[in-house]
This record gives sequence, C-alpha cells and structure tokens, in this order.
Amino acid sequence: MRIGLDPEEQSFRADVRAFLEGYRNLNGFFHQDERWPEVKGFYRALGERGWLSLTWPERWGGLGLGPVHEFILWDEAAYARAARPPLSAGIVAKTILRHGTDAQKQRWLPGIRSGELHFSLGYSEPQAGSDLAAVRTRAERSDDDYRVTGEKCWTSYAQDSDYLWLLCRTGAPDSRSAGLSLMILDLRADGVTVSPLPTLDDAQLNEIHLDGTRVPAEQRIGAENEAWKIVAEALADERHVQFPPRRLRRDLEDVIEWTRAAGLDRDATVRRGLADLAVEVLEVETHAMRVLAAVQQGRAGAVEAAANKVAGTVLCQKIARAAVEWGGPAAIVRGEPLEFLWRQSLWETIGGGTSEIMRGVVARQGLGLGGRR
Amino acid sequence: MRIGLDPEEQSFRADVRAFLEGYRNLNGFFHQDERWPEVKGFYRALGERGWLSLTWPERWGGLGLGPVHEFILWDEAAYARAARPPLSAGIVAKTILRHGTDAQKQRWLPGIRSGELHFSLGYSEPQAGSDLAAVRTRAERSDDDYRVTGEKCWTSYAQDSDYLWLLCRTGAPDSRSAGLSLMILDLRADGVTVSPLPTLDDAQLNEIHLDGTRVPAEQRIGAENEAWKIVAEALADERHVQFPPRRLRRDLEDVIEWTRAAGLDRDATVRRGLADLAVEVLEVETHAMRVLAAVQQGRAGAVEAAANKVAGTVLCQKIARAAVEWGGPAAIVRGEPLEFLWRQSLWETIGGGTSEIMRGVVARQGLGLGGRR
Amino acid sequence: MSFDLELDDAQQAIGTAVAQFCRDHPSVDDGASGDFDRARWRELAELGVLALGTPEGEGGALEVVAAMEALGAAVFAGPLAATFCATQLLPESERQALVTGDALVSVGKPPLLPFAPIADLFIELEAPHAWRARPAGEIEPVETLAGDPWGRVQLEREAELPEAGRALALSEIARAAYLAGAGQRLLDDAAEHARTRIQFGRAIGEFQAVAHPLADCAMQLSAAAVLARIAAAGFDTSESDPGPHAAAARLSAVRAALGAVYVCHQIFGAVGVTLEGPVFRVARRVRQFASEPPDEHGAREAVLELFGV
Amino acid sequence: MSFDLELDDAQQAIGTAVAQFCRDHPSVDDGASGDFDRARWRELAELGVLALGTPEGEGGALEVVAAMEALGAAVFAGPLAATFCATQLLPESERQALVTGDALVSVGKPPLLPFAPIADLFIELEAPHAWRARPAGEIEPVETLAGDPWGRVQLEREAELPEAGRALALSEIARAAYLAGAGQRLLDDAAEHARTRIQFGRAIGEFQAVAHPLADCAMQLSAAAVLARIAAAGFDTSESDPGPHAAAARLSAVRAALGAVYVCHQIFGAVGVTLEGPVFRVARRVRQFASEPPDEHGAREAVLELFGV
Repeated sequence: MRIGLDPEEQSFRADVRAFLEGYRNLNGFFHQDERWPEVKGFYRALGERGWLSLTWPERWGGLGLGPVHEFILWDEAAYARAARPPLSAGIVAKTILRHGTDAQKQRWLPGIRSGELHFSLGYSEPQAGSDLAAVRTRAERSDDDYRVTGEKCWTSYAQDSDYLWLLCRTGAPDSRSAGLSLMILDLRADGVTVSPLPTLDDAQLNEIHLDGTRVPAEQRIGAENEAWKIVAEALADERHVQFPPRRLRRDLEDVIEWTRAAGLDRDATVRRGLADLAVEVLEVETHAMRVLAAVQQGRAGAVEAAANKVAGTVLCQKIARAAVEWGGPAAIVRGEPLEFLWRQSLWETIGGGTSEIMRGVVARQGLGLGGRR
Repeated sequence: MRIGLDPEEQSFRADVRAFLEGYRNLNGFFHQDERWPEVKGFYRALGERGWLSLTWPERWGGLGLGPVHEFILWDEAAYARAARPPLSAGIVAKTILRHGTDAQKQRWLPGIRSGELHFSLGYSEPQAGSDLAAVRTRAERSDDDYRVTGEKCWTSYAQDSDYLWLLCRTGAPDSRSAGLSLMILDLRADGVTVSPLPTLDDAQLNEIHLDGTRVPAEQRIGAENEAWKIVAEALADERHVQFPPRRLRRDLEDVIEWTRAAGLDRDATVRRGLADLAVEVLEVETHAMRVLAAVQQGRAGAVEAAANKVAGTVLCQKIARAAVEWGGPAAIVRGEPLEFLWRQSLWETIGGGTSEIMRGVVARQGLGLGGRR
Repeated sequence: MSFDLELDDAQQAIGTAVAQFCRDHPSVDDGASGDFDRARWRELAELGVLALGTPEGEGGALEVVAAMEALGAAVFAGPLAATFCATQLLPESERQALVTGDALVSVGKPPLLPFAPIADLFIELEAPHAWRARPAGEIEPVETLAGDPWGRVQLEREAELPEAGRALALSEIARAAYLAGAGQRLLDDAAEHARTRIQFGRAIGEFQAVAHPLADCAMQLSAAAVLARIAAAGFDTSESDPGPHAAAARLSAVRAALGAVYVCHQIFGAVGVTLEGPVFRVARRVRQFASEPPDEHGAREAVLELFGV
Repeated sequence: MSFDLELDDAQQAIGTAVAQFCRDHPSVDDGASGDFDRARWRELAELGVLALGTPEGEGGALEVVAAMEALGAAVFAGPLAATFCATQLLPESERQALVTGDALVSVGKPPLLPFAPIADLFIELEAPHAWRARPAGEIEPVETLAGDPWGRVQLEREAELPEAGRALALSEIARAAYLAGAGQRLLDDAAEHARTRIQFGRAIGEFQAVAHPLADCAMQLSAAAVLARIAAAGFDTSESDPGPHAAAARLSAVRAALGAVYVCHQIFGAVGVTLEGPVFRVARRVRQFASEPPDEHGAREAVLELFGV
C-alpha cells in the first residue's frame, strides 16, 4: 500500500502552495471568463516554471515527471480556486505528442508550454451531447484544406481562446464513430461566428457557427476518420486532473466557515450533516487516489475515473444544497458563497460526462452489467 | 374536491373500529401463518357481517357498496395490524363475478363470502417473477380435465389455503401472454407438493410442485388462453386495498412510542427525522385518496396505484430504517418492534410488483416516457 | 359522491385566468436584475388575486391555491405568500393598499427582509407571533438568487397582530401551492424534453435512468399539490387549527419542488445550464421561495403536533 | 513508487487464510438461534487472528483489516471488533485468554451488552473512556437480529483502562473492514445475479434501474474499504491520533454496507426474501454490526475534529 506523497512530491506540493499564494484571490476556477487576462497570466507564470508541461517528454520541453505532480498542481489550484487545467496543455498537447507529426509538435507545443496558446473543446453539438458519435459538423477536403461547416455548442471559453479542438465528420453522414476526424481550427478565421450563451454561474458558454471555415490539412491531428480512438485516449490522459478532490475540501471548509459565522456550527442537525459530508469528502479523496494509482500503473482507469467524477460532483452538490438549507434566507443572497456554490454545482454532474453515463461505465466495465447505456 | 368521508362512511368506519377492538392483538397482518386459526376466525367474523362481500352485487350475497367501504375496512385492519384482505374475497371472487359462469359463481362464492374458503396466488415461478408472461407451468387438456405440471414459488399461505388461483400455460411454450389460462387447483389433490421457504419476517413462502395434478375443466375461469387480460383486470380490482396507508401511520406511531420510551423524542435529529417521516405519511395518504378517486370514477388507476405502492412501501422502509439507526443496539434486539419492522419492510418494495416495475408504470402511462421497462 | 382531489370549476377558472395573465405579461426578471416590476404587480392585483381570501375578495384558501399553482408554474416574482399573510393580519383600512397592489409588504425576521428596499409595510414574524413593525435605520439593499430586491435592516416592533397562526397558515398554503405549481411546470417541460430528445438513437425518456427519477418527481409533486389543497380545505372550513396541515404542505412542496429542480436540471443537461434556459429560471425561484421565512424548523414542530410528539 | 491502495502480499495471505477457514468452517448461525459456536471461535483464534495487533501476535491494524474483510465477507459471528479493542486495552496476562479464544469479552455500555450471557470479561465503554467492569446482578439474555446471545445487565466499574482512544480506534477500523467485506460480498453476489437472471428476455443487469444502483454501491464500498486501510496505516505508523480516521472509516463503511444491503435486497427480489437466501444472512449481520457500540454520534464528532469544527 502507498497512500501518501513521497518526500520529493511533498516538496513539490510545498512549492506549488507557495506559488499559489500569489493567486489565492484569482478565483479563476469559477470565473475564468471575467478574469481571463489574469487567468492567462497565471498560465504564463506556470509556463515559466515548466508546470504546464510537467509530464511531457524532455525532448519537447517537458519535465518528464509523472501524473502525481500534475495531480498535486491542479488539486492545489482547485483548493486555492485559482484556475482549472487548461485544455491546451492537457488533452491538446498530449494528443499532439502521441499522434502529431514532428512538424505539428514544433508548430504547437512551444506556445502551449509557455501558456500563450489556448484552445476550446469543440466536441458537443445540439444533437450530440452525451452521444458524441452523432457529431454532424462536416469537414470537406479540397486540396490542402478542409472546409468546415456546422454548429458546435456549449463551448467553454471560446470567446477567449485562440483555437478550437474540433471533432468533425469526414466520413459518410451515418458513419457514426468511424467517420470522425480531429482538427485545430483557428477561431479568428473567416466563417467563424461565436455567440455567447450566458450560464447560471455568471459565466458563459458559446455557440459556434462554422460556415465553410478553412482548416489547413496539416492541422488535422491523426489520420482521417480515426479520431474516435484518439478522443477516448485523450480523455484517459486527463483522468487524474479532471475532478480534483480538494475542490470539495475547500467547499466544505467554506461552508463550515459560513456556519460558524452564522452561529449554526453548534446546531445538532448541522453538525450531523457536516460530519456526514466530511466523511464523503474523505471518500472522494480515495477515488482520486484510485485514479492516480490506475494512471501510474498504466491501467485504463475508466472505472476509477467515472467513480471519481460521480462521487465528487454529486458530493459537490450535496454540500452546497445542505448548506443553503441550513442557511435559510441569508444563504440565498447574491454574492454569498453558498448561493454561488448552489448555482455553480448544478452543472458539475453534467459537464465532462453526465452522472448517468458515468454510472453506466462503472456498471459495464466495473461490474460486467449489460450492454445498454 | 372531496377529500373526507361522508357521514355514512364515517359511521361505517366507527363500526369497523368497534369490531376491530376484538382483534387488536391478533397481529395477523404480519403473522398470518402462525396465527392462521385466529386469522381464519377473523375472516369468518367478517363474513358473518357481510364484510367480505361489501362490493359484490346483492344477487350474489354482496352488500352492493362501493370501494370506499372496502378501503375503510382494510385500512383500519392494517392500522390494527389485524389482517390483510384475503385473496379469496378479492381477486378470486371479483374475477369469478366478472368472468365466471353462473355455475362457478354458485360453486365458489358462498364459501368465499363466509370466510370458509381460502386461496393462494399461483402466479410466480422461478423464471417468472416480474415477468409473468414467462410462466411455464403447463396444463394439458384431456377430456373434461386438465393435467397440470410445473413449479410455482414464493407462494404465500399455501400451507393453509384450500385452493391455488393458478396461472398456467395452455398455449404453445413461446406464446408468452397469449397462451395463459386461469384455473382453480385443489391444493389437496394428488400430485401437489407444498414445501416451505422460511422468510426473513418469521413467516414462510412456499414452493409448489405440480406433477400431473388434475383440474376439472369447469374450474377454468374465463376462456382458454385468455387469462392475461383477466389477470390485469383483477389487479385493478384490488388497487384501493393493496397498500393501505394507515399501516404507515401505525408504523410511525409505534416508532414515536419507542423513541418516547427510549427518551429519544427530545433529540433534535430524531425530531427532525420524525417530522419528515410524518409529512411522508400524509403524502402517502394522498396517494391512497387518488387511487380511491380513480377506482370510484371508473378510471384505470394504474398510475395512481403504482405511485401509492412505491411511495408507501419506500416510506415503510424509511421509517423502520431511520428508527433502527436512532435506536442503537437496543433496536436490534429480537422482539423489539423496530427490529421486526426493519426485517419485514425489506420485502414490501418487492412483493406485489417491485418498485422498479411500478416506476416504469408511472413513467410510461403517466408521463409517456419510453417503451422499455 | 366520489373522492375528488381536483379543484372545482370556479377555482380552476381562477387558475386559468392567472395563467393567461402570466402569458400575457411575461416576466422581465432575468435573475440578476434586482428590479421589481411594480406595474405588473398592480395588474395582477387588478385581477383580484391579492384580495383572495379576504372579506372583500373572492373565496378562501382553495382559491388562493388555484392562483398560486398558476403563479408558480409561471415563476411569477413578488411577495406573494407574504401578501396573503398580511391581508389576513391587517384590518381592512390597511389591507386595501395591499390588495390593489399599491403597497408592498415585507414579512420576515430581521435583519434580512424580503423586498425591504421597496416595501411600504413591514411585519415582523416570529412564528406563531407577528408584529407590525418599522425599519430602524438605513436599509442595505441586497439582491437574491432569483434577482429580487431584498434588504438588511433592523425593525422596531409596534403592535402585535392577532391571529397570526391562521395568517401564517394561509401564507404557507400559498407557498406550497406555488412550489407545487413550479415543480409541476418543470416536470412537464422535462418530460417533454425526455420524450423528444434523441441520444444513442432513441428518446432519452426510454432510459430508466431518465424515466424513473421523473416518475419519482411526478409522485412527489402530486402528493404535495394534494396536501396544499387539503390544508386549504381545512383552512376554509375552520374545523381545526390549519397550522399543522399547512406546515406539512409546505414541507412536502419544498421537497417535491427541489427534487424536481435537481432531477430536471440533470435531464436537461447542458441545455439547462444556460441562464435563460428551460430550467434555471424556475430552479432559482423554487430555491428562493423555499428559503423564505418562516423557516422549516417551526413547520416541522407543527407537523409533529399532528402525531402527538 | 506508484500509489497503491491494495493490501500487500503478506496481508492478503492473511485474508486468504481466513477466507479459507470460513469456507472450511461454515457457520451454523441461522439468524434465530441465540447460540454461539465457541469451538469455531477457538479455531479462529488458533489461526492467530485474535492476536493480530498485539505484541505477541502478528502485524498491526492493516493485518486486522485483512482478516476482518474476509470475516465480513463470510459474515462470521462473534465479538470481533470488541476483541480487538480489548486486546489493546488489557495487559498480556489478561489478553492471553482472549487471543486463544478461551475467554470472550463483552464491550459496551449498560444495560444492553453484546454476548453478555457467555462473556468472561466485561469492559464498559463511554468513549473515549473504558473501564474494566463486572456484572452487577442477573444477566437477562436476549437474542439479536442476527441471532447472537446478548444480555441486559448493569455493570460495576472497576479500574479505568489507559489508552482507550487508541484501542477504540482499532476496533472501529476492524468494524469498518468487516462491513466493507460484507458489503462487497453482497455486491459480488448481486452483480452475478444481475448478470444471469433473465426477465423480459434479457439479463436484469441490462436495466439501468438495476445496474446504476449497483454501480453506486461499488463506488461507495470501494471508498469505505480504502478509508479503513488508510486509518489502519495511520494507526500502524502512530503519526497522529488514529481516532478521527477510524471514525470516518466506520461511518463510511456503515453507509456503504447498509446501502449495499438495501440495493441488493431489491435486486435479488423474492429470491432474497427467504431466511436462508443469498442476502438476508448478510443483511442482518451488517445491520447488527453497524448498531454495535460505540454509537455513531461520537464518530461524527471525531470526524468533525479533522475539519476543525
């Protein structure tokens, strides 16, 4: 059994915590949109330290460290509410490292590593939410380009990003998972319209209309029509940082602080509730450890990651909901931390794979139950 | 809106309550098996008053009253823990009244009305639990008889009953719901073996082996292969007495009494829990009213009955489980009412249609959702 | 006569009229405005809604239920339950301005008072007591989850108001009906979404993980709606203290409506994450209505009375 | 070195040996006997299980966890957690008879004491304190949900026993591991049933209403098992007070195991209603183990310490 950090990892954690002191009020974990210049500054500062490329091979400017270091960084960043891991340095960079050509690596990795280049995830469409194989956005090849037409939606940060990490259809319309390709689309190119969708957490998602937008063929990552497997692998790359458990510890600490200020922390019902939530925080930490163990040991870890996602996000809602119940009218005043958590947590069980999809993964892959979703 | 009993119904309820005074310690609601002679005596006493045939037409010895009277009787009997409605006077008699020949009515109804004749429900089989269309027990016609061979299981009260209300296959083996017939099988006939299955509530179910058992053709109720619709109708006949809500009121009162004796009734957590359970008891009472309204108005009432079954039985488990948690070690001593309710309630969400099947009914028929179960 | 849990024709007509009014006067409320549409409030009053249950107005608590179910379905903003409380507590002379919508009332317990910055009348509540009151000092405006203008201020109590228990009961019945209506609207919308949204080649309502939680919502909401009606019927016949059944209705409706909020957000998925989408406008108002004073502790104690605890 | 939440090979060997022992010595316990199989208890002791965590025995808390997970999976009867508590509290001279299985200990709070009618030693518990004690008067025998012989009796306290907090922590860790093992066994059995039981033409595990609750059970049980191991590792390194993590492990395991009981009963349906069927023998012992002293209130307060409440 090994459940704690080793001395080198502890020392790295201390460095991370010291570094995060300067970003403790950034709150980019929840408010990246409105704080984008500062969040981008935070990413640049990480880039300077090499912390956006902790696990990349040294040949491409990485530090060649393992997933535990990435976990520590983003777990502490979540606790500090500083920011979430950028798509660029995670899914995008790791996929390029695995499937990109050397030319592509040279073209994209330096800007990502330094925290300059940022990407949005272009997977979801109005008719393809949980069911990604239903993607319709069409890329037609002509000479050295693709022309892309279609509609993406619920896209985070597109208003601030440089590129879209685009999943699109290059095969026949009914080719499902066998006709999809991955491309890098310039969000400033002609034919791109980004429209904001204000969201319940004071942020925004975006709809993206693509009308014959040009994507150079050299910006396709991996072979044509082969994106399905690549996308699945990329998900696995980020499992250990997808839902950091210390976000929950911070949530619960904030609630405890609030109940103390409101004089509720001696109330028997509140104490019982806090204790039960505290146990669940510890439980979610074990799920995160299981994910880490799987990733380190080179196992798929899909079941562990699904459990971590469901347990963590359901608990995040439980914490906020219980607190708002205890807090009475005072808890629903805008700007109160509980009120915000209540709203924000509403969508944690949806984004990044719904709880229903995740339970299906655990049931099928973990327990061998049924083929249906 | 009409939500209360009218004066005549109130007067009937008063009569019922007075009558039940003599049976308050009978406890046949939970322990019919071991108290069978007394429970049978209770049924005979009901028969003497005409209360086993409250809703039957007067021509067949009934009182020609409506479902509210039946509801009052069995709701109060549940509160008194006296006994549950006998299968004979419910499903059996009502089906014979609707589908039986005059000869069959003359043959069976008097003994049922008087509380003399008792039946067990012969639907379930090892491979046909929730999925009744999978029934395999085979009845082969030869001249004026059927010869029945097969296995029934989880059969209540078969050790004390006179007859089995048998669902069996007369059509082709793969005929599913289109090849089933209903028959009355004498449990004392040759080829019948009844074996007890002791259950977690100190009672027993039974397995019944049928090995070429003779059933006279005149004991088939309704046409050959036409049982499916009859069985569904019969279910509807009993919706208003299937899960009487005052059973829950009594459960909660018993728990309150227990918490008071244990000095727990001033505990803040316990009080909060009791209040929430009390609200749910009132909620279940509204479901029972909805079922009554549907039955009185001649509507199918399947959705209302499913809601009543799920809400009532889930609550019955919640009450017992919460109480055992509050009670600590003292609550798990055999013979304590909480310990018994904890065990007994484990199967309320299974028998008489599982919660999963019932939620499916509400989703499909109430909300128009999906065709799957 | 058969059991019948539905409102009668006249009561249903009130609900229909209110629903039509709400369609004709869509809310400008965007959940982050801090505004309150007083003109619309007066127009609602012109329908007679705020006079329901008073000697000068129509009917009693069942009529209030009819109106509030429709207002809940439209997530109409305003001190609705508070107004029904106040019209029971105040004499006709003071009631007048409330039922016409000319005056707004704030009912609550300091320091945080609903609609305080724009309220004309204040009633301090400490169930089962109520006092006429007036602000002592500056009102610090705050905005709520659902975008309403509330305020922080201390109150000076004036005369205690008689029969507060009965007035509170009506306001709890009103709140329960509103929440049941709001929850039912969410359920209807989510069920429609589940019938029509296709993923993995079929309507998502065919998946038990979608269908069964909606079925549970339907059961809870139907029970909550009936409990509100039962409490209202008891209020109108005055056979016994209406408080405990009103409390039960409120607790049931809060649980059912919040349950619907959470289930329906899950079923709408990303569609429901948007500020103006089909769920959140209802969700935030349900949560806010459920949090308004008086708190649930008193309601729970009242329900326990019914069981002799 | 990678993160690794599994027990090491030597610890797993203990679990394997205990599991084999349980298979070779099936329980006669039928849930309604009031009997206790002392011979089997002594044989378990001969394996060295009851000496685990003592200076004379093998290993520490992780070894206790290994044994208790296996005992839980076999729903082995007896004062298991209590014995681990007592062997920590008592000096070697008194411990001897416990680790050989010759003496039985009753640990609890009067008047209801586990195994009191057949116990040779009594320890009164009022967490975080413990006293050697002796019965004051006649022991009234009672039978428990799981068929064990308990008794009602008052105790006379003798000397207070030192370091009760640490002893209690080990017993809570042991309890948590037992419950996690019992719950996992239920889950394994129910998942197998769901994979093979056909209704409506398909394995019932294909229905989300069956599959998803089992998935939730799997997640909770895995977390509970890991929390027990983490608490045990902390106990063995003595880095800090093992109480709070032991308390968390117990609370987590109770919730996970009871959750598994309820879900698995539902999934086994009528098959699980029988006394000797695949669920109830486990279910009743889980419920009983979860109800044994000390109560959960103290555990919750201990967990709150971790968060500074």
